[in-house]
Amino acid sequence: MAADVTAKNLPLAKAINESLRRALEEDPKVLVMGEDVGKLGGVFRVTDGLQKDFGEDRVIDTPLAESGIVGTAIGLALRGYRPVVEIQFDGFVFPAYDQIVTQLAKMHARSLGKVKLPVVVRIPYGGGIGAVEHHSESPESLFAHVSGLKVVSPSNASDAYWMMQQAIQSDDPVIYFEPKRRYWDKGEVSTEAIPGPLHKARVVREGTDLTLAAYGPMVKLCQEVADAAAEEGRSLEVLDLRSISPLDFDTVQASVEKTRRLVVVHEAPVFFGSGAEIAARITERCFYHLEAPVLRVGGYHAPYPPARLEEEYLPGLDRVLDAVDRALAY
Amino acid sequence: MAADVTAKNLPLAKAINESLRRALEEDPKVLVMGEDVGKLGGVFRVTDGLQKDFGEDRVIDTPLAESGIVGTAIGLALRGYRPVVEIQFDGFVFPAYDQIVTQLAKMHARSLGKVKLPVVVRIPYGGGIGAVEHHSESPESLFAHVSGLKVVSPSNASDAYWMMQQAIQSDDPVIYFEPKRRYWDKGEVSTEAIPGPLHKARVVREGTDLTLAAYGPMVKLCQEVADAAAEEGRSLEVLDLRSISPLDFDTVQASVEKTRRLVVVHEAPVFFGSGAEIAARITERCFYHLEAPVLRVGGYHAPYPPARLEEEYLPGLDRVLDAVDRALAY
Amino acid sequence: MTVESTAARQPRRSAGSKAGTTGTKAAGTTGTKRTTARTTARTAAAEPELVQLLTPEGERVKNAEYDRYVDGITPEELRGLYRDMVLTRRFDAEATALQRQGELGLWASLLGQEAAQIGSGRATREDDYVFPTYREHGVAWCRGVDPTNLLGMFRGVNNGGWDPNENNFHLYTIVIGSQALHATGYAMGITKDGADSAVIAYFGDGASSQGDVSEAFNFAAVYNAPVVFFCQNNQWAISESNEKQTRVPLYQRAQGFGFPGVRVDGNDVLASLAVTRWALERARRGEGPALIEAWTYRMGAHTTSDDPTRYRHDDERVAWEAKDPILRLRRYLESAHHTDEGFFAELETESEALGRRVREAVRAMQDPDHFAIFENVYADGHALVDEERAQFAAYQASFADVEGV
Amino acid sequence: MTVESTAARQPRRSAGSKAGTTGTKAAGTTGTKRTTARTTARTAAAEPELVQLLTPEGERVKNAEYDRYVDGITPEELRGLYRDMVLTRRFDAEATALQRQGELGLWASLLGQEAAQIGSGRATREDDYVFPTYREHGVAWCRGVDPTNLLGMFRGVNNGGWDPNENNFHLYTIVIGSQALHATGYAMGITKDGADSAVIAYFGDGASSQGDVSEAFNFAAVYNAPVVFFCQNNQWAISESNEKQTRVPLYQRAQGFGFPGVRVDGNDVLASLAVTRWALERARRGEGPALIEAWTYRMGAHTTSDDPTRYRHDDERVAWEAKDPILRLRRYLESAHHTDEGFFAELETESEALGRRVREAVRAMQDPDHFAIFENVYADGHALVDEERAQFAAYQASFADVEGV
Ligand SMILES: Cc1ncc(C[n+]2csc(CCOP(=O)(O)OP(=O)(O)O)c2C)c(N)n1
Ligand SMILES: Cc1ncc(C[n+]2csc(CCOP(=O)(O)OP(=O)(O)O)c2C)c(N)n1
Ligand SMILES: [Mg+2]
Ligand SMILES: [Mg+2]
Repeated sequence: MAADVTAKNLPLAKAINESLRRALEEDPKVLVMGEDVGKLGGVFRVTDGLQKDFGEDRVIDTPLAESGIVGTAIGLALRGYRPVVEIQFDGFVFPAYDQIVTQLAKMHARSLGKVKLPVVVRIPYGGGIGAVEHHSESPESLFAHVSGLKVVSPSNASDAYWMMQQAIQSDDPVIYFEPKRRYWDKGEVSTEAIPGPLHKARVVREGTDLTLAAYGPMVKLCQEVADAAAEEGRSLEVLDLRSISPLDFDTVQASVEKTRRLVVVHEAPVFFGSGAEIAARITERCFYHLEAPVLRVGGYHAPYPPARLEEEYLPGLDRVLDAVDRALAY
Repeated sequence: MAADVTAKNLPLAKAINESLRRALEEDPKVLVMGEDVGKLGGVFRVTDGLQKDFGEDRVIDTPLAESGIVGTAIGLALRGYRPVVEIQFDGFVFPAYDQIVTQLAKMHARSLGKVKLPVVVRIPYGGGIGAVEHHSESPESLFAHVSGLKVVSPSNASDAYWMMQQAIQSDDPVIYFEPKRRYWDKGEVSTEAIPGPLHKARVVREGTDLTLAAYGPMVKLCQEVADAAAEEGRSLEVLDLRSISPLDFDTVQASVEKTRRLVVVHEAPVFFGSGAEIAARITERCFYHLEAPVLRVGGYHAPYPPARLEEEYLPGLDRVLDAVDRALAY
Repeated sequence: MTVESTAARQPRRSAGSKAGTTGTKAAGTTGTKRTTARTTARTAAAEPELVQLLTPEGERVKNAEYDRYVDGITPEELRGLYRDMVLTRRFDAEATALQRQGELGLWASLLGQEAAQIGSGRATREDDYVFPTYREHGVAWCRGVDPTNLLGMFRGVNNGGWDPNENNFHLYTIVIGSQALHATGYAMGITKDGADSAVIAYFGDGASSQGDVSEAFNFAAVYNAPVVFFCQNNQWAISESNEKQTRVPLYQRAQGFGFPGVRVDGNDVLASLAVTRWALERARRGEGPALIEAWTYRMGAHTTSDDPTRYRHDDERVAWEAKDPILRLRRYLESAHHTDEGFFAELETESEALGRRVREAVRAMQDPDHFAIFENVYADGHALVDEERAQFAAYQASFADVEGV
Repeated sequence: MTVESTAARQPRRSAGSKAGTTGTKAAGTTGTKRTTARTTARTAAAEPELVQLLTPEGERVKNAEYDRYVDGITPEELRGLYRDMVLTRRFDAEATALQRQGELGLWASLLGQEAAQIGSGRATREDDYVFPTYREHGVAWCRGVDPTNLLGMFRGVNNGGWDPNENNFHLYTIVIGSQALHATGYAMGITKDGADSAVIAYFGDGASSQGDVSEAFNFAAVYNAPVVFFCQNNQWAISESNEKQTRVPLYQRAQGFGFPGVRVDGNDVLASLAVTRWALERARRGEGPALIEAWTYRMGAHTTSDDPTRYRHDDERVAWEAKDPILRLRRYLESAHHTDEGFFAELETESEALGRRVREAVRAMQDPDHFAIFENVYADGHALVDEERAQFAAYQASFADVEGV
């Protein structure tokens, strides 16, 4: 690929910031709403500078009420706006859960397609930043199970930028999970690129012995795992799923038909997690190809632990390698 | 087994009613709370007559606010009470979801075991009764994924009675899903029996060719499927899982090791549903036993449809038989 | 069929009106050990005044504050309000009957709440936007929504059978209280657009307890959104009476959030019209939200699934029948000589025709195509929905094969 | 280290007090196209009166309603309140320092809110129950919770390091507003038990916007529950000032739910004590809930992760420093000759000792055993947790093997 002169090297958080800025510039109907998104620019500075440049009318500090934020965003969308709402942390989305599940997700179907709700719900999620309770969770399963929602999670700055553009342009509600521990990771962002489809998975690294599938914060880990495995002479393919609903099973299937082994990695608890759905469906699609059962590495069936224990709780290099070993041992 | 002179033939709803009555009688700390649970006896009459006999202090009509109901139930539990709260319909549990997920589920762990919250949340769930929107959903996955909660669903009157006794006695919060379309189905209830463990699955019918696993409203359907299959000379084993969290994988595994084929049936959407977790885990446990992938029959990735379409949406005899055929064809 | 004969479905006594006692609510007890203190607290709260322009006897009473909103009303407009109420009641009775005949799965009757709905509905301007609950059949009527469209969800053929933007009348919302936030957000959008229309959000007495409704009050106040909260206090939330929901009159809730609340006689169509006009006009002028509590009564069951005899005495309904909204306006029209026999006869014919049209429309309603399950789940499509639709099609086709054999 | 030296972490100016202007809040604008009307509405609302018993200069002012609640207070008790505030501030400063040293992951400082917390905390009786947010270190102190126990969650070794039932002080709650409902439910339980204790629920100005808090108000009112809602209005919810949360003073919210609300000078420990005693006593007598809004100021950052220079001017903090709660009581004690030099010197020593003890305790805090992840998830156990614990053990053991080689 030719060097892209428009490419910038941006931290993931800044890439989202620039994407929001572009959307605010290009479409007067785009709004940014949430707690502390204004002067403060959000607790992670993802909305830094936006209120200053677009005014309090478009970058709105809301009262501290998540149901109110999503509920009024729905009303604004009914009026023709395209609100991008911020939930401050993963653990604080639940007061808005009713509005998301019973209203945001269902309005298009309920209205027989007459009403569209192009609302993006941004949720910084996941652990690894040493935070207190409710600040490190990965609730994506709780949204993926709900039809009417789309659920995505970028793993790098470029995707963060482009997937946000596409999420805002989508006429469907999109739950946009931001891997908070990767906010500071830099990557090339070409603001002129023509992005691929929002819901397509990407082969991040090709391999032949086993497929690692992940999204959001775990993609980087899986790449490290593949590096480590390569040193032991094992060739792992790494998939960045990018989208959890819809989930690009075709890409996973193609990879597994080649490698014949699959390990799924996510931070969320394994029980009823994304790995379950992927394992079930891929096993059905690739029954005669699989040499080993699909293995899952994720959180335990326990509340996200206090920070001093999170390293033990989270999937890490060794735990994923252990699963790789087990899969290869079949 | 000798005929039980204490056995009564009760509709499932009445069995729960009698179980609540017994709990109210035996333990002055037991409370029943919810919308319309008092004079009306609940919209399904599950709490019929209880307020009359135990007073407004113990059978409490609450304001119309589900978060308030669960939140105050938590406070009452902290004070030493054992509240049994009713959510009027499946689709109305979401305003309480935050209190359930962030408070009810986590308090025991958060307090390092110092605080117990013996709260039972009763939720009439599932479809098949021709109701309007929000009255026919099966949201059990959204609770099973959350650690700290136990999730159960009886399929018959006797289990309804005894599982409610055990749920109330449990020192953990229990989400008790009531199969509303089976409320009127009668069954023998022995109020003197010694019940088995709350979280153990039961082999409802033995078979050799394939295992059908279900819970709540789908158990009866699976029995009908097994009858129909028997006529075609196929011997299906039927499991009533009874508990979704924890899920008795040992019983499922034992069955699948025998039959080598498994179909899971539930009303909830298949995507990220219980079937996914069961398929993933049983495939891991029984990889060399399975002759076919675990197949799932459930709802589609679409909102529960208007009543005139629910028959097409819900798993029915033919759809399950179709899955059985497909599994047997491997 | 006349109004009277429609109403005759409910036994009606001609007991004289209890002269404006609608505002008086008995103090409730809670069954706690502290009822004494409780009762004191309740009694201490001053009982609210109702805004009333027409007495139950049909007498026009003066009101310094609200008269101006209906001063110019013409006899024709008054007859229009009467007609609206009569036809709404007729439609509602027809739907109830259709449910009993098995044509509808459920019906939520507005019987008794016609004045609150027609009065407030007629106060809206074309460019205003309405967010109803599931019982605002009278408001839908005022907005020009074809009544037969309301029946789809109750028949079970859809979850909302009209285009909200055609009449600025949002879909019915069943999850209690949710729409209060949608209305507030919509109103925030009006402000952003620099438009001068307003929004009205309907909800019930029970709904006032939901956190969402309080959050809506607060957002509306903070953003000074042009939204009118219209609470039909029909005394009951299914089986729970008002004192199970609130300790003090509901209209007072608004004050604590920083905007005015008013209690209006919800069985008085003129007062409902006047008070709603006041609230909508100030909202349009940029003076922010207001709460209207319309004091009314659900004369029928909560829905056709409900059995109110389990939780309330018949005398209560009987007492409220003396305050019937339609009867009251009829008395006024007659005493003011605003009508002649022709009017009532014509309306009877019109009413009968409406009933027939509704019956026929419902019976003609087709069940949706099975594939409708998969339609409109997403606006931009979703791979899994496509996959499941295809599987469903193949599965359906497999039967065709079998049947074809 | 003396109080002053503790406080010296924040630059302090001896600018004369702005004479009781704490109650005055400038009208905000919203940036909507309707600011004129909006401003009118805001200005129209009468600005609230603060209950104040000690002026910022340390002068005791009379208050007909609330004097009686502190009339009998002895010099020793006053010194006790002073000591409480000084030690709480010392503890808080130590925790902030420990965070900077990397011993804590985070700290939420109460600097500036000592009077509100000590005054209200000291009003509680042993059998009352307290539901805090995450910032009630002063209340915890009053309840006898060892301050070092508060640090576990901020160090990341647990999510709550004390037994709530030991001191009737519930765990810190981070999800904003949730605890208001727990408090209300607990209070409902007190009523059921026929006991005469009360509950106090703390929350912030931002929290008042949450639906849960409104639902708690309503449940408390409907059930006449003995619960006092204590809102520390410290002017900020992270970066959002009061007018982003509410259009009118928060104490007024209560009225709409049917119980009294009072605004107290939250930097006046005596007034905070008096008003909370009033509210708790009436709750214990069965007169139901009350809302206290303590008008105070968060002098430091929201937490150690926050940078308040991004959203507020330093002058604001400087103005509030003139109303410092500790300084004010010290002036009063000195002018009333209730103290001698020995008292301050002793307190300095005690304060220093507390700081040392906290430092040492934190540094001695062990990381939890890895298996703690699986502990206490359930009271009665759960098969999956057992299975995962066993897998985890085997996995851990596999490293031991490798290392053992
Ligand atoms: C969140 C939620 N909880 C419970 C219900 C069940 N429900 C339907 S109507 C109703 C009572 C509503 O009472 P009110 O708000 O007074 O309105 P009304 O029906 O009297 O017009 C209840 C509890 C619901 N629809 N939504
Ligand atoms: C439900 C929820 N949403 C968001 C947050 C993030 N958050 C933590 S503290 C805070 C501000 C709280 O302000 P206030 O209630 O005034 O209390 P203060 O911190 O000022 O004492 C926010 C938004 C949270 N903890 N919980
Ligand atoms: Mg009502
Ligand atoms: Mg604050």
